[in-house]
Amino acid sequence: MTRLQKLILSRLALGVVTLFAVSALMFVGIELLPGDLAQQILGQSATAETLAAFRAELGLDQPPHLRYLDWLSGVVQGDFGQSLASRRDVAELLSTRLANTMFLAAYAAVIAVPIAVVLGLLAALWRNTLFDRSANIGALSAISMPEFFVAYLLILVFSIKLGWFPTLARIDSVDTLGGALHATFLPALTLILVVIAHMMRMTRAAIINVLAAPYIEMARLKGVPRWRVVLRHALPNALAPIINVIALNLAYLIVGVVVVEVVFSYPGLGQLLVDAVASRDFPVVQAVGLFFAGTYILLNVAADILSILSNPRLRHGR
Amino acid sequence: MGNLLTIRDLRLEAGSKTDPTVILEGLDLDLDRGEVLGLVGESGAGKSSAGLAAMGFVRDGVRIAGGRIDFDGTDLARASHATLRRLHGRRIAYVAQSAAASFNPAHRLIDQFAEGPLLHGTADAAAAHDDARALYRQMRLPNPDEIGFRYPHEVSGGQLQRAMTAMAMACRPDLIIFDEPTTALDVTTQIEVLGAMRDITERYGTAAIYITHDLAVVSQMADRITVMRHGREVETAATQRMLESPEQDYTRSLWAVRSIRKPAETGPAEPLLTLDGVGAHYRSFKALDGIDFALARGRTTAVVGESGSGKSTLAKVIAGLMAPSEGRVLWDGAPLAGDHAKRSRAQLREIQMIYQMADTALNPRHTVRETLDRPVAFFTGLRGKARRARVRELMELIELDPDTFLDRRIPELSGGQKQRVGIARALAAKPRFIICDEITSALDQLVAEGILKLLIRLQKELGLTYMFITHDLATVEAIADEVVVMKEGRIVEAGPRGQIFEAPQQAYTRRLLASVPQMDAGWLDRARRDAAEARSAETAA
Amino acid sequence: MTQFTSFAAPSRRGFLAGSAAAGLALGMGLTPARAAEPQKGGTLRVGFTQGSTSDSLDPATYSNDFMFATSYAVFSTLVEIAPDGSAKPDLAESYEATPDAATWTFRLRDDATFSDGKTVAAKDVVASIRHHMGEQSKSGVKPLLEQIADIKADGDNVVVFTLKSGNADFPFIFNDYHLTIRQDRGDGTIDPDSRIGTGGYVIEAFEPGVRIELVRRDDYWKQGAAHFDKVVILKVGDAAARMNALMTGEVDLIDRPDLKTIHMLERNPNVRIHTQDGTLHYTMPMHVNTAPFDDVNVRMALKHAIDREAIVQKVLKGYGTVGNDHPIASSMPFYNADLEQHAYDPEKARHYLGKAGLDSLDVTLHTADAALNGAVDASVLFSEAAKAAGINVGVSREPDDGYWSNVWLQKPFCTSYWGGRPTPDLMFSAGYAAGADWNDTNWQNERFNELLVAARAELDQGRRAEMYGEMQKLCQTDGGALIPAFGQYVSAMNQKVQTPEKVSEMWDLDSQRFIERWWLA
Amino acid sequence: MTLLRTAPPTAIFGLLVLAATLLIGLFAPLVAPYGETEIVGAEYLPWSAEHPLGTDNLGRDMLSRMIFGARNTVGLALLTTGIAFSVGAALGMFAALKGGWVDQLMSRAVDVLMAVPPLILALMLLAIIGPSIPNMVGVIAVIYLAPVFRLSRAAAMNVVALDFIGAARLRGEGTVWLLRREILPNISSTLVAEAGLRFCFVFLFIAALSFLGIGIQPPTADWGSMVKENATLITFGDVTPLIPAGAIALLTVSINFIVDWMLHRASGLKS
Repeated sequence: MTRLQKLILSRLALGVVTLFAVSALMFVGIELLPGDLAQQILGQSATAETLAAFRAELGLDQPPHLRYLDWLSGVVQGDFGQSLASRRDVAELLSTRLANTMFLAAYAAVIAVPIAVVLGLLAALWRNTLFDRSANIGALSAISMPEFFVAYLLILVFSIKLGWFPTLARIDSVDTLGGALHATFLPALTLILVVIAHMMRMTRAAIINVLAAPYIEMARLKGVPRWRVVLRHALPNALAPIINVIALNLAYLIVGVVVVEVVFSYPGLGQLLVDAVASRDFPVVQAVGLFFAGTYILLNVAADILSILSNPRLRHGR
Repeated sequence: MGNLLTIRDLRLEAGSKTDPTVILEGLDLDLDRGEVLGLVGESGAGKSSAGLAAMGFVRDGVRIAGGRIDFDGTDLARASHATLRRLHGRRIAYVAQSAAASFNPAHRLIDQFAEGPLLHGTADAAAAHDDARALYRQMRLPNPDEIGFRYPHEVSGGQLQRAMTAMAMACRPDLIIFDEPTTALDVTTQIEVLGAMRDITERYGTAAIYITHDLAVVSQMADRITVMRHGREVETAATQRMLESPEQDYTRSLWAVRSIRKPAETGPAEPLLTLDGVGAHYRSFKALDGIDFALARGRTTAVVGESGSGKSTLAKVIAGLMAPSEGRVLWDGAPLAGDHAKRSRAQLREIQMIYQMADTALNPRHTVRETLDRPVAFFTGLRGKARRARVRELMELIELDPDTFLDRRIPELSGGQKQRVGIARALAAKPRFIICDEITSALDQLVAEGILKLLIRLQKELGLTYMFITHDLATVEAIADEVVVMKEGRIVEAGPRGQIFEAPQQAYTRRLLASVPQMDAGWLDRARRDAAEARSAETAA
Repeated sequence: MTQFTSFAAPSRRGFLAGSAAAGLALGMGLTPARAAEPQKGGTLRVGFTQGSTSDSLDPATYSNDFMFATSYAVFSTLVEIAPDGSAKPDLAESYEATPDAATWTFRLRDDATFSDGKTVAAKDVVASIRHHMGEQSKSGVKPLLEQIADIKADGDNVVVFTLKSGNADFPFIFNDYHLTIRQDRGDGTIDPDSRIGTGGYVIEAFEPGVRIELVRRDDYWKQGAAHFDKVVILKVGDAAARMNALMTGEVDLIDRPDLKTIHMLERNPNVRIHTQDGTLHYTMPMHVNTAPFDDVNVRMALKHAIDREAIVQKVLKGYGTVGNDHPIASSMPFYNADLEQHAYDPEKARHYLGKAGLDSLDVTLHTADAALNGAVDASVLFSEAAKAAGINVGVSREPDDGYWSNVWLQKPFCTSYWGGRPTPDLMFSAGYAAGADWNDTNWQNERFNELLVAARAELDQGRRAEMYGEMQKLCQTDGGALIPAFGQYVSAMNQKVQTPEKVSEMWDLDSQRFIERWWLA
Repeated sequence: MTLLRTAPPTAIFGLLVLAATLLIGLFAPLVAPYGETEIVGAEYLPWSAEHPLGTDNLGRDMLSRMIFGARNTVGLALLTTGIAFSVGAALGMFAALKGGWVDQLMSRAVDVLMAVPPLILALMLLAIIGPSIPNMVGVIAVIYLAPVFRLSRAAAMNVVALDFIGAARLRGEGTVWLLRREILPNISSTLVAEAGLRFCFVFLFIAALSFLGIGIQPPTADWGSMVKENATLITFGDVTPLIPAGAIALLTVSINFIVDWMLHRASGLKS
């Protein structure tokens, strides 16, 4: 297993390097953005004098590289600094949003992943049947509508017509888990509809791909029933691509949900990041950006490791 | 009328119902309990399809269009999936050509062994495991008690093939289909596997259909032989009769393959290419070690060895695809750069290579014309008419009709035609030296023979120098002037063909020679004895 | 003096009488008459368009409705603007000026207390105002306060402001949401993040850019105000989401409904649309010191080449009124109703072009929706209409971000807007006076500037009306600002939410004082 | 033609829809009853003879907008995917061919690019360079470059291992030849399949950008933005926004039918 451990370590190290690159990239990005926090907040009422004063207070008058290094030295000591705008600790600012984002992602994932995989398996099992085709078309139609539009449709049906679920996912206003699940059902459902298609298609493709292998024919010639061929002989060998696409979609559920957050005015990290970018609040942008990048990287590493574990050849390589 | 299996007038079709491609036509087979039937034929003869059909199984897109497959009272041609599932593995088992590909990489050998018995309810897990150990032992697998707990990739090809035979025996079937089970193996391993297979079928009185293109092999295994061609039966006879007095011409032509001989050129010849203490590494693993020998101008030198002997690495080094870690390669007496990128245009032109797998050696997206046109233009700089003429000339050299073939895409060619195009591509450069890397091992014998004859002719006409990389001693015997025997990256023995074949000095060489299947029924037993002795001799030496 | 104070600090009865009259006369209060007597109690849930995670309680940085409303609910100001547009003491009990209107004395109420029980003292006021003045201040109102020469506390509840020059409208300044009163830390400064205020509500929970929850103070010193027990403001950025929330009853009140679909929203029986004329107006400032805008005829040509009606209809969806190229809204004091209305008239435009010695004109209009949602559409409509007058208005779309820093005041011709100013003086001195920070037309009209100074110190209402009237004319005929339309403030609420007959029209939602002034049925 | 005869009904359907869309887009000015931005009547007119799909929020003819939308939407998507794939595939194949540190460097760079959430990346980049259409095309192309790079690199890896590449190298062929003539033809089917989906994602992405206020700017008609412009209507049960949304869905499904078929043929050729 040492080989595996080595691999994990090297991948994580690589991840850290990538993170630095990302943070630098984002910093440069924010520097390039027209206007700075002072201008954004003062808006039309800005005058040269007030701007200067504001910048001085925020330390924006320092040269960029100094600000970056300053920030970086803070981060390596685990201090993400304060929001320039609200003077709150970034860590504290993130914590609640982070929890919300994770909750919604988990909610959607727990439902979407199993459904997608099962549908994929069935589609592969009953390949080219009516079920396969309709599942495929349904999936495609689902991903071919803009997220916010799916959301509006769901709102129309479930809130306005039926009145079953709220249109504002006010997770802050509920205290029980049940309440939370109810309040955030529609955003979760939207996300589920968005991610399911991709995973399902990949699962199907991966399984069908493996079904061409000689050992599948061997299994059938041993008298193994079809469903068992798919589950026991095909699935284990198709895990790697499936795991990877799942990881990709999990990353999306955490990282890419800004639009859904806006529609349901759900206080997640996405809106925080968009706001922070709009107001040029770079410690916040950096922190959220790094978290997103980190999530993406970790999920990918995790996926690789799982795929390796799922494959005996790689698991204990010679 | 066989008392176990009777196939009558079987017809298999593929493709559209309206104009189907016929795979099998009017096939009749009979098999008694405990009898072994050999199915012989070239690729595309339909022998594999016949073997699978004997199980009532057809591959996707293929269908049984007529005839009966009567297995012990049930007509498999019309049996339901459920019925077939009950028979498969339980009473009819299958041993595939490539055990490496046919074992599920995700599960341990013994679990795959036990799957059948558990599904068919012939044994519980514990019993199945014990039985597995027993069969592994009978198949003479090394440490049979634990080998089952390994994953396929942890076991060598020869051992996997035996493990698969054991798996096929798991439910003690009445019939086993062996589909080219030893084709992928080295000759020395082949002997052991063949032996083990024969013993176990005899032991349990299991009937078998043994499918192969290798007559020598089948003559060791089968009681009767059926020769097939283009999905039809050519002739069937008891093994002895089939070997001694085949009736059909086609059968004779098959037998004849082993008869070509190029008159060996002996006597002195100045070296074209010299290897001087050449060694090569894959990371820490030493693939080549202290290789010294010279390739004589205008001669054919065969480099023989089993897989892992380093012969292909040697080819890479000479071609410049891999830089030697020590020693030098001299071309016309002048040192040759290790990396092809550092070699002169002239050197690149003069040293050409022909590859084992014609379908990966030629770009499947190109036409024959594109494939040849480029090197012609690249090396000779010819343009327009002259270039087109040269391309046609090349086609004639390799005996393919330009008008028919020039505009075909590579996938539309047969294996032999592809290999010829590969040769033409090499010739396009007007080379002096051609490396032939296992160029016939993927081809049927008749086709292979054609290629060999072609190469011999070209050598005469163009005064080429060949280096033949191969594991097939029949090929060596056919065309080599000089022979170099390799093992584990070293040269075991080198010399003129005559000397190596008539008076081999080294024990390994002897064993190698002894392993080449012969067409007399007693060969296998002899070979196994000799091999045993030879191995002990090697260990002694 | 008496006459003056009666204007500056009218008695309560006077104010009520006046407002009723105004209500009838001006025919405002488009909303049907409602239960006169406010009721206490209930929770008001509001969905707001604006509000950002970068919001903070520091009064110097308030930049969106979310914080304006919060500020007025949690803190209070010396002066508030009454629904009729006049200034009315709030934390101040009364104020009076010396005849030259250059020295102002504010007397604080003695019953006003902070939410921690302390009474409001003069030093608190001084510290609070100072927070927005001086070198290191980053406050948006800083320019407004530059007229102040000195502030000092006279005893515990008197504050005296000495101005650089007389200003009759000085009290109006203190309505500004920035200028809320905080506690003096003891060192003459305030703690900008402190939640202790003098308003009717205290903060229960505040998550910037998400929500704020306010509960009523039982010990609120002001009578007949702050009726809701609890107020929750949610930031709901997406228009559709806001309207859905209102229809499903998840909120009681939303601002800025989507004008595209408001007609459908209106069909919903338990939804009421509330509109109020405002002081908010689109402007297209031209730099009068840059060619070709340095020629007054070119300016007049452009002023006649724009189809104001079309903009009101298509961009404001009818929720607005045409502008007349001066910034004074009809709801503001001293509005000049006699001015002849500029209208779309290609012929006239050509005529002016001719006077400028041109037969065609090419100008570029820099715009972005940052300058007010719909500015781009307005610009497109403008350039369509102008073609008929042989004027080619090229529309150049600028990035929203940094628009105010990179385009406004920089480009010679762009789109902009002005939010409410309570008095002509504040409006003019902010954007039209020579040397004003935000004189976005670089307009320097001597007569105008004389009048501005004179009118500021003039105490006779009649004379002021004439002066401001003339100034509006000067703006219209000579000024550099093309002002096509005034926007209405539109909000939507369910039937429970009750509004007074007349609301203050300077900003949206009763000038963002709705939390204190509105109630639930 | 023989191709078409072998095509399954789904693929034929897909091809028909795609062809129709392309034609309509191509000849939009001829087909459309009114101009793209022309205001022809009151807002939200119901479906009628002269306005088959009614009018939109500014009183523009819905049908005409749809037709011009086809042109802009498909045009943009084509352009964007075109750039992303030509550049991404070239780089990917190059990395696979060169291997070693070149490959490492490029792959890591792509990792960084992919680690930043696409929408955020787009928001920032567009805020920096301004939300004009060319800029948007560029930005989305850059964002899609990363996955295309990965895909083509992976695919090319398998090809590079094959002997005919070795043969071409031994011949001393230059990089460009190896990429264009030897590798590209062998991974094209994989790329096409990916392109199918990406192509559709482009206008979804644009729609998302419009939603956040930085997509295609009015009055240009494009399906994604049209969904956005009229999206609020759906909450009142008005089907107007379903028209562009439906168009997108139809096109996506069609294109994927074609892609699936192509993949099937490609895999068929291999076996």
